[in-house]
Amino acid sequence: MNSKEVNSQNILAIKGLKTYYPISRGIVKAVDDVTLAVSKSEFLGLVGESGSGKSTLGLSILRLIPPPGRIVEGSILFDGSDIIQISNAQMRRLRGRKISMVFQDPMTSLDPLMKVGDHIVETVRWHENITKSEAVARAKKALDLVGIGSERFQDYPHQFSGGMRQRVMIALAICLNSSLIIADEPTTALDVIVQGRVLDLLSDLREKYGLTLMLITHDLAAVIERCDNVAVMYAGQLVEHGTRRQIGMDPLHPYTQGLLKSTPNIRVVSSKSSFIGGTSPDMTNPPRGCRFHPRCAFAKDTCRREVPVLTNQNDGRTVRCFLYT
Amino acid sequence: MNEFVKVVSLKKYFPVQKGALERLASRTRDYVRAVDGVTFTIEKGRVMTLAGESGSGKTTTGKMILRLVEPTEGHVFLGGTDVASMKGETLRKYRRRMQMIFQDPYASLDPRQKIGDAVSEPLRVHGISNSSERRQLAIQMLQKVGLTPPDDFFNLYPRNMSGGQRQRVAIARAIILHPDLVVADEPVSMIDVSLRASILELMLKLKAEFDLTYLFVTHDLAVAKEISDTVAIMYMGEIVEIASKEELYTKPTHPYTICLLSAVPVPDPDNVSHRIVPKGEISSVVHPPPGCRFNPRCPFAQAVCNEKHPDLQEMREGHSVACFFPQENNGLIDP
Amino acid sequence: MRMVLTLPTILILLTLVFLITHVMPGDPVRSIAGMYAGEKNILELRHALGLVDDKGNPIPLYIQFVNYVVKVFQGDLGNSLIWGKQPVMLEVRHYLPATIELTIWGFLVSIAIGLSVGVLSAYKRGTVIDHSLRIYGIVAYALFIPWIGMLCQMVFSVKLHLLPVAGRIDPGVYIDRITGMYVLDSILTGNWVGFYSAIRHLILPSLILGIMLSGVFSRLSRNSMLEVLSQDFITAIRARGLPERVVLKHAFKNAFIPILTMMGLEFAMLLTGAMLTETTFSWPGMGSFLIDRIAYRDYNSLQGSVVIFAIMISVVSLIVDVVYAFIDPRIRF
Amino acid sequence: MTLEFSRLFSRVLPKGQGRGLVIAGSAIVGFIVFLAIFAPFLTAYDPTHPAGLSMVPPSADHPMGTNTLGFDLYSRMLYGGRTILIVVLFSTFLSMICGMPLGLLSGYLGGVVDRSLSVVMDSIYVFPGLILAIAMAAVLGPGITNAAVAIAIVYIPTYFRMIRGHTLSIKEQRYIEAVRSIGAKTRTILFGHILPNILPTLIVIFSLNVADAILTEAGLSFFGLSVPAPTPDWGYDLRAGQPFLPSGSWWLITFPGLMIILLAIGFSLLGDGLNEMTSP
Repeated sequence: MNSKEVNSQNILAIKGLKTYYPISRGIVKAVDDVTLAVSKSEFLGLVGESGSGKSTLGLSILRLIPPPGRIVEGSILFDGSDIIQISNAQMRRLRGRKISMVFQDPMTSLDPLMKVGDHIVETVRWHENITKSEAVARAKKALDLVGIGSERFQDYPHQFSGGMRQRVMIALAICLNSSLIIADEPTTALDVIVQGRVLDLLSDLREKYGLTLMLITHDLAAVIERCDNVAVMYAGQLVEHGTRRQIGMDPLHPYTQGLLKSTPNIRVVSSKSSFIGGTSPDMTNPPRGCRFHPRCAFAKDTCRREVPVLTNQNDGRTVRCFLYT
Repeated sequence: MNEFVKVVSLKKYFPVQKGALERLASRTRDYVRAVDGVTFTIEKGRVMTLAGESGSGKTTTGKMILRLVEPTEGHVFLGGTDVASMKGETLRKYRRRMQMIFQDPYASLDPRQKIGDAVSEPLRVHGISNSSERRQLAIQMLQKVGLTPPDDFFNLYPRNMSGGQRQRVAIARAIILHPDLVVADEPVSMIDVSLRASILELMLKLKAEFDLTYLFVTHDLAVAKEISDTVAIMYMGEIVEIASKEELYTKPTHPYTICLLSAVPVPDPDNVSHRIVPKGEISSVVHPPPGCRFNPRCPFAQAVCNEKHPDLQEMREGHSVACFFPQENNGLIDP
Repeated sequence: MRMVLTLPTILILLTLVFLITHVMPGDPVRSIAGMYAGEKNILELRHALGLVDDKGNPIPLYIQFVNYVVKVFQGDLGNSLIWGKQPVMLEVRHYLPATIELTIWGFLVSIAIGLSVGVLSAYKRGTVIDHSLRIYGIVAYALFIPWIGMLCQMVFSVKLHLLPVAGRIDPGVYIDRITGMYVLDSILTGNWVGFYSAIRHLILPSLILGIMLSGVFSRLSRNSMLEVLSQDFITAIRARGLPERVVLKHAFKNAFIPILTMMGLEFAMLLTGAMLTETTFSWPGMGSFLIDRIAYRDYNSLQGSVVIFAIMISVVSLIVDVVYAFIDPRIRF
Repeated sequence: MTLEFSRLFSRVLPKGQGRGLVIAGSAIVGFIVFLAIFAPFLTAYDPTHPAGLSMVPPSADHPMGTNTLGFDLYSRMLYGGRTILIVVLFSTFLSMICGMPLGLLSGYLGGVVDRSLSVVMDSIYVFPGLILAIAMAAVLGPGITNAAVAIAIVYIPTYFRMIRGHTLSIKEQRYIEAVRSIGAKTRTILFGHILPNILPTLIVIFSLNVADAILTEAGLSFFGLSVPAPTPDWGYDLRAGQPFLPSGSWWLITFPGLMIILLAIGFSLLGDGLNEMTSP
């Protein structure tokens, strides 16, 4: 699959996106010039460590950046129209109906005072003009689909385990047949077996309904295992974007290489993972030039002075590094 | 066999909090069996890992060994002395021989204490040397954990440091007393992936230098693989399988271990996972199922599993499993 | 659950009241009766206070205490020491409805103003509106009721003659007593002249009491709303495209729980305020009763009214707990 | 504590949310404290002796007028500030000294001690403060010490609850467990780690509590249960002016009340501002 190609298949095309947060000490450039596309029924893994801006990117797509943070530049084409330009009311019609989001902590993402079924009914009825009983039927169907069972319609969130609550969140995301689901660390708070099952559920839903998923996570292994394409972010910028095979077998960017080597593989017992020297970037004061240069083994003078741009490679992937220009 | 650390049938039951009316209605107290009879040994200078999901009792076990949680029952022998029966001042003094590294480096350092004071505090608490010597020792220790130049770090507050640096401070603080045993509770789970190996490497370096013994507590089998000599898998307060690292990762035999290992994602696009998924969700820890605690979820369970409780039995040298139908040659891992 | 604590709370407050009046330094009897009272009067007084038995022998302190508690639970608060020596309970029945009427109206005003100010303030966090509303909250709470009450009396009653200066009802207007709460009674009896008069007398005291307490509610509800608005599920609701009024509805329901759990304390503040309001506006309620009797060193009335306040607080706490359990599905009895 | 204060000021005052509140609060409080301290230099009149005709409206000679006995109201306001500040500060210190250690121990030790102390404290806490103070002051009789004690008892539970709650939450923090794990004594944990982390909150509570205690003192004084007359006291003067309200002697009530609420607002602003600074 060709990842960078911008074509009519693309459901989402982000171009030159910049999202900044002003704080007392300056400006945090949480997302700084990201260009990325997702095509229909694709599973895109967006990988990054703390401070990489991956969550901010996800919230930017829904225009849910908490003030005073805001999108300062760029475009986000969704189904052909730029959602940065549309009105708030139009944006609300998109949220939950066309683009849905699943959050990291399932324990706090549901209103504790509302029955889980009513969460779905409320959402469905706001977006579609249907009767209460139709909405209830829809909610029950969605609960069945995610493997919770419609009989738990009347239960409150606290009666569910973390994994089950994440299923409720997924039911909420799919109940209106959203064309794009953004999942921000949906399994981080869950145990490993439950993680696998939640991801299995998302794969099933793709088989059945052609779901498109942007999976935001810090877990490179999970993304290589589950996604078609992988985008890697570092310090607010996209550094590499390619297929799972390209990223998992032969990463180009030194950061991707380092991250892959840092990710342990339990199938190879004798191997030892390594680490990238230095410390995580300080986002209020990111390094000049290439943001990765202080930790990079291949850093040259150019890297310290100039900012590399994303370039297309012959094999279809994009990389932001002077080694490949 | 060298049994430097010996834990014998350690138990921790927490009473269940109930509503007022419930308490009136029933006289009996319910207990969460957080840890229910855990036995193992660690040889001097080795790294033993307790691995399991949340609620398996792994952290409680680690804390009971350090007496940060009072055991309900059982013994912990450290170099032949029973730590579990120690009291008051004896225990407090003995604490210098066993130390802990905590999970969250953002929470485990006092926000109002300077780094240098935090590292030298254990010496002060145990009345070791005078204050200028303590400062010297602390600076040496900061150097050893890679916080250089140490004089700069000495006067910083935790809020001025990154997670990785804080965890190094926590390690320095734990090691400065030259303890015999160090319990490390998920020491890298809050650290960025690209920095994890550096912390693990540091821990191993210090182990060699100070002749330490580690009990490593984690939910992450991939991380456990990086540092352990022996790995014990816990489920609902019990150890279900214990083996050397090589054995456990290549020849897991307990169905739960197999499920757990097969669920761990592998960063290799060519890897084909045969995922074995247990049924349902974890059972109630207040009213555990009869027989084997894993039987309601086990893909290989038979009638006997619901009737009798399997004890941990040695299959071969250094590999024990608590299962009536251990699954060998399960084809999970290609040799 | 707090429910179980209602009984101990009353007991502890009884003990406190007992300690205050029996163990504090000084001889209350001497100070009540005056330096030159005859021995016979003193003995009578000691008996009335439960300090000596029928024969005049001193009763040990702990037995005094037990007698006192038993009597309170039988509904006997002793007899007043002055003016016909009526049972305190009888007097309470006369004064209590006025206090309840005032606090209910004051409470409604404070909830209406306080919650809207707090919610708006939290929703507009950091804006000029927020800052001004927060200053309102601080100032409203610091408004010393007698002062603002007197200023209002001066402006609205003395100067503008819009509202009565004080009291509960105009002279010459009678309302048949059913509950003792004039507004309710006048409606029940269809007495519209009485109703008009009662409402006019209520306006200033209840507004002033309500505004003072709205300072507390606005602060509480702002903090509580801010806390809820920062939670993930609020972002999740927005991410589902639901409009802001639905977001606010969810936020408010959740924010209301901590406000509700503190209602016992809020009620105590309300009573404190009511006490000052009553004395400022000559409102014949428990507060005025207490202050009047203190002037005459009527210890039994003092003790009795404090006990009544304690019981009121406990009853309110109990009601709050029951309501709380109904609203929050996470709470079970 | 002064160290803590100056650290707070230097760290957050240049910017941040609570800055305006703290500045406004300090200005008001500072102004009234100044008036109280330098009262003898600011007025020539004795607040407890007639200084002229009675019931004189504000004039150049008597900027706030005189009362029924011909006392100069301006001098009574200045000296009255002394009374209320002394009673309130004395009483809040007293409640802090009793409430804080109890809260610290109760929160740290837990168990039966904690449960019984909490029940007792909670019961007093939910009781209307002014009514409790009135009952006690009525039995104790008027006087600065008695008023202070009556108010102090009302606020002990405030400190107890706040400090206990804070101790509980800090006790659950990992760093306390970490300190315990290195073998530190209870004393070290309580005074070396828990107390320093409570101090900023304590300052906030103190400030807010003073604001509340001012209103309680004013209430006691209004009912004539604080210091005995003719000692100048704002609440008492306010009450004394009430009968002359219909005759239009507005100055008798305006100034005492204004002083009370100014001082209360000052401490509230200060406390709120500090609160904002310490909990970002």
